[in-house]
Amino acid sequence: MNRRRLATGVASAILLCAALPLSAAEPIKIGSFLSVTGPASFLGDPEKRTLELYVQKINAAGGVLGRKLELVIYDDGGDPSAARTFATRLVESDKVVAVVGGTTTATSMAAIPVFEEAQIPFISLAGGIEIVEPVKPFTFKTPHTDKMACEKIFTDIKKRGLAKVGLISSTAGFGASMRTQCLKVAPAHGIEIVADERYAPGDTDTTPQLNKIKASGAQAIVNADFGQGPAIVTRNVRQLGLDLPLYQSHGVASKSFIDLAGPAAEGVRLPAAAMLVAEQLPDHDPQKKVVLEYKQTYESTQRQPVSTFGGHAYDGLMLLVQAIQRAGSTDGVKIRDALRATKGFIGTGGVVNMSATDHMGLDLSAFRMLEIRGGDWKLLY
Amino acid sequence: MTPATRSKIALLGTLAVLLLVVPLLFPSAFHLRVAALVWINAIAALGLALLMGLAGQVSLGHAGFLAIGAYATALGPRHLGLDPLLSMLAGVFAAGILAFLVGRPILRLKGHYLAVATLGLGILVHLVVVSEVAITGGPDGIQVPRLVLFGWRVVGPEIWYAITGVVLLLATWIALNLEDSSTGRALRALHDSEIAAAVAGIDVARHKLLVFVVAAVYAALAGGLLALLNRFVTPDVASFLRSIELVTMVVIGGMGSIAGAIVGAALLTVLPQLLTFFHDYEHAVLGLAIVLFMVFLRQGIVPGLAGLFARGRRA
Amino acid sequence: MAEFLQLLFAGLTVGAVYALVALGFTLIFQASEVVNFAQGEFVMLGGMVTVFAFKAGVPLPLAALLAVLVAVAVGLSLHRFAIEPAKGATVVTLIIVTIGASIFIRGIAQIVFDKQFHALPAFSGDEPLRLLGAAILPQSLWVLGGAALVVVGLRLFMERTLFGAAVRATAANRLAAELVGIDTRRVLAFAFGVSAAIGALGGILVTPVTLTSYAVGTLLALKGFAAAMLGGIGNPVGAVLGGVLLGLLESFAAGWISSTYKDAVAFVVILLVLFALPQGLLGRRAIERV
Amino acid sequence: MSRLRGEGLSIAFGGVRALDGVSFSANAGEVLAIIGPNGAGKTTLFNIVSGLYRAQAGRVFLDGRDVTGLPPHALAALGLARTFQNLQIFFRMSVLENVMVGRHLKERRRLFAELLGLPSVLRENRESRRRALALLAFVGLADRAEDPAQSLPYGALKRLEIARALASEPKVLMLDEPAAGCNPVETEEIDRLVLALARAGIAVVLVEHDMKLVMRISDRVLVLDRGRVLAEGRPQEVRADPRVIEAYLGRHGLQTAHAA
Repeated sequence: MNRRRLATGVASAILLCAALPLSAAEPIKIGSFLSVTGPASFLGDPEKRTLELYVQKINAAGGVLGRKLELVIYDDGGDPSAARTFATRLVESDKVVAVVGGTTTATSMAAIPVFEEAQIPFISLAGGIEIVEPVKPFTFKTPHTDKMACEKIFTDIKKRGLAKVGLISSTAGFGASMRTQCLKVAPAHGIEIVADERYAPGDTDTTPQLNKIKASGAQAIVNADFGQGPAIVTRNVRQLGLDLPLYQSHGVASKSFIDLAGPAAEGVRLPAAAMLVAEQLPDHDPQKKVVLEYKQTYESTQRQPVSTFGGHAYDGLMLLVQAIQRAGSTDGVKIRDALRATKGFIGTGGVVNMSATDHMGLDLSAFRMLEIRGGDWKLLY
Repeated sequence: MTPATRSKIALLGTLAVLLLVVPLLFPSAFHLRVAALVWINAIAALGLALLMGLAGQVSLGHAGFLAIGAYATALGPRHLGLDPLLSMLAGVFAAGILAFLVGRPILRLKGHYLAVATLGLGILVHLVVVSEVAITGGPDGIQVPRLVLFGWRVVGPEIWYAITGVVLLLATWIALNLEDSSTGRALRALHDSEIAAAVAGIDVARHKLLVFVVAAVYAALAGGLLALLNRFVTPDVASFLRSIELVTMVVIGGMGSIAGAIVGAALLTVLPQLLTFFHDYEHAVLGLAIVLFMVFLRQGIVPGLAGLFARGRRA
Repeated sequence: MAEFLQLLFAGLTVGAVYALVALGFTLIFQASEVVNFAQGEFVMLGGMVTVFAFKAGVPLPLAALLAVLVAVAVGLSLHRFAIEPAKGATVVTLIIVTIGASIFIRGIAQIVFDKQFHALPAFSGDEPLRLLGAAILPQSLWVLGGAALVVVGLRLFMERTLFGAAVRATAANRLAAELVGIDTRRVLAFAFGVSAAIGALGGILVTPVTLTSYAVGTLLALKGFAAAMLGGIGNPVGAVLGGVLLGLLESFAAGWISSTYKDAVAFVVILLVLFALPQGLLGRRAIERV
Repeated sequence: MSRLRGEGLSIAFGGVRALDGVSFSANAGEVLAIIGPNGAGKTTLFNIVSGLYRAQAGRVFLDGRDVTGLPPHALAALGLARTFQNLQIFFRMSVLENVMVGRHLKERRRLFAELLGLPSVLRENRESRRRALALLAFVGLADRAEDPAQSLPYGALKRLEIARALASEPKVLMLDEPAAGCNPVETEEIDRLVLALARAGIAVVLVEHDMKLVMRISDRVLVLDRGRVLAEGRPQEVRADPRVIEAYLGRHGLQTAHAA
């Protein structure tokens, strides 16, 4: 009895996930795989909320090409192998026309071959430069790269007349990848990395590492990480009374960082997308309208502070929708061609100008330099 | 024919039929990929089942060996210009050597102490692949070149389904042979009483080491296949959670049961795909399912169901 | 000197949390031989419930009390609905049960709460105390003091109360305890309840320093388990010693050897200790009788 | 000739001298019984001789060769086999497999052949089965061969251990309380087994509390008391030794023993 119930349960569940035949005049299926749980859930969660929110809004406004959008989201838990399985499932079982997703560089890289082979446009939401360099025919990305963040920070440090930098990064994906990029571009900016300290994700105390940075004669500290790490590093820096300029990365992309770090966050600088300072943008700034709208929509419906991660998903979805409209088709190659022809798209991350050789389309101007003052972001330039 | 031989033929036969039938029932590339992942996980779980189920030695760091196989397959071509297949075999060999070297001191420990020592071993491997970015690519992972055999590009889900299926069949056959041999009996004996086994002339330390090496080799083989299938490796293969997942496969399927390891691997690989239906509740349901399975079939699925079946027949 | 003190305090603070988790492991292990991998989830619940109650306007002490009660309720349910029904299963099976339970608790927590990180205000301000050039957070002292109180209180309870004696008797010999009329089921339920409370308390104390989220439990369970084994499982003093040592090892390894490989240093030391003392630092040496 | 010999064996546990300069020897084809009150050190002596404990002083010789400190499996390879007071059965295995484990040393083990299930391994398995079945028949358990070992009653498990010990074709067999917990019929069965083994040229050393059994089957008796040898000799001599009776039964039992 028990056994039979188990068997029928499993069988029906398998049937559920098996592909159902598609009939004509169906909604346009857009796929996504995100790290909604696991170590990168901090990123994946707002991405998922954003996609669901805006697909709903687009459908309420009549859909795309007169058809509704249907969103299929899978949670890869941050595991690249799972990401690849879900990518296969999106292509083979769900028959999606395009994919917006891939929270981390690792999950994106694992999934890319599947989409390339199936000729399905894929807009990644991860930072790693290797996603679009070298350019792959069907792969795009919306976030700024780590390399850009390093360059922006180093430029600012140089401007202050400093040169010796203590680097402290997480060993997890985001931090490790940014560390590599920073080490690579430092010499070109006349920056000397005098300390290169690391900590593991989940570490709750970084004073030993910061002590070493203190002893190294660094003139500024750069921290590459997202989530809880930057808040802890920021608090520890103040705790140790280290009176050095502290730079965070664009991984610190939400107001919650200021809440977590508390008063210690005063004076911290970071490169970030315009969204964090939506209200402070000058009225003539082309991004102002877009970011304000997104911010208000997100915060009023989700009851949590907006983050640039959700913004990446917004940009990805909008880029795709506009491309489908321009292409007037759901054919993979046509959408790809339309995506590639994107010019002057205004997103939360910046103004996007794609080309056959640039599948990200952002430049350094997309990053703003912010400083935390009085418990809020202050736009420097 | 002895009972052991009979059950050996029954299991291998069932597995062979399954290998042939699955592609007919589920021909999509997605289903074949999931099936290939089941076969790969089953290979790793089989090795662990020999270590845990047969010999009663726990390993909470088995993903470390999985990672050695996977990374060897990626690193050989990248840094040494080796053929991926050759690199994979080298990785399997390296995992065996590592197991041999660290096995002797570690396996002197018993029970939970053995668990924490193997846990440490797994974490060390994970740390190395995460930290040595210049060699391993770090957390963002590393690409694995496509396998080319005699000028034939090994590509496509059907092909990988077949390859992994055949390797699993061989791995199962070997595991069954080991179980029903002098060495296998010695392992089962030391599981129950190390003292009685030693007094019966069994070199306990040597046999533990041997099965540890075999389990490491199985895991590394599975890791290599995973790398070739995904054509991409990240440190997640070495993570603590992956080790726990492997142990759960063995226990949920039924410790000491070769068939159980395969069933457990199938369950834990397919379940997450089925649970996407529950959206946000996926993890809660997965956790609940594990608890319920263990509470109601505490010996594991295969021995548990066999017991229910036998009782039903007697009644 | 300043650097040494800094590393020492960093290690002690982290170590105190490991010690509390290890203590939770030990209590349950003593009563049942179960290694409860859901132990880290109690720490998570302690932090998260306090944060959410506090944000909802509940005063901090009340929020903390609520968190402890929630964790205890979860601990007792874990015993009642997962451990008790699986009674008689092998040790490994029970471990898998607790792992399943921890996935379940985490799965529920991510729905009930959220996936963001959260902080609590420090109990006595954020201004560090200066001691011979080292900067020490007042909250670290709370953590250390709280942990010490828990350890001492537990010890007194075990030695001075009848129920404590019953727990010790069950730990020493379950069968004999049952024969003299001790309800070992209640002892085990009690062990789960107290472990949950200790874990939750740790979570509350440490959240102002380390922040918390629905996912912090896994890593703590892993470190706490390692600490308990380093000290010698089944020995409360060993658990505390193991926890503090692990924290110090990580801190000094990060400060003096390599921050990249600090966890590796910690585990290599644990391996070496176990090779020399296969029962951990203070574990009982078992003589097998035949 | 002496098969097994102990010289001045001593061991202490936490300050308590469990054995203090114990010497003994057992000859081929002979049954040596070791008796003594509880805590006399009988099982400790067994554990030292079979390599489970390491003596702090003294030497053990097997066939004249010094084997002191060798691990149990090495001693087994030299022809030593034993059973246990607290049963050490492989409960996860069948009755037959338990005995097959005893054949371990006699099996040619080549790992690769085993992994590939080569015909030579299958032959080896068949041979082990055949021999194990014969031994089960010898101890009267042939009809339970395929049953799980845990399904056997206590007395049968005792005989199963003997069968397993015999499977290694030992020169010296040490039995730790073979008749404990057995009913009279089972005891008689053990009686028959031990004598048959001694007749086959095996040196049998046994620890036993059942005095009737000891008197019936042993050629010589060694009496231990509080870790020392109290007396040694033929059963009749030892039985008449007042020191033994006193140690064994207390002053009180003196008359009872004489009456018997």
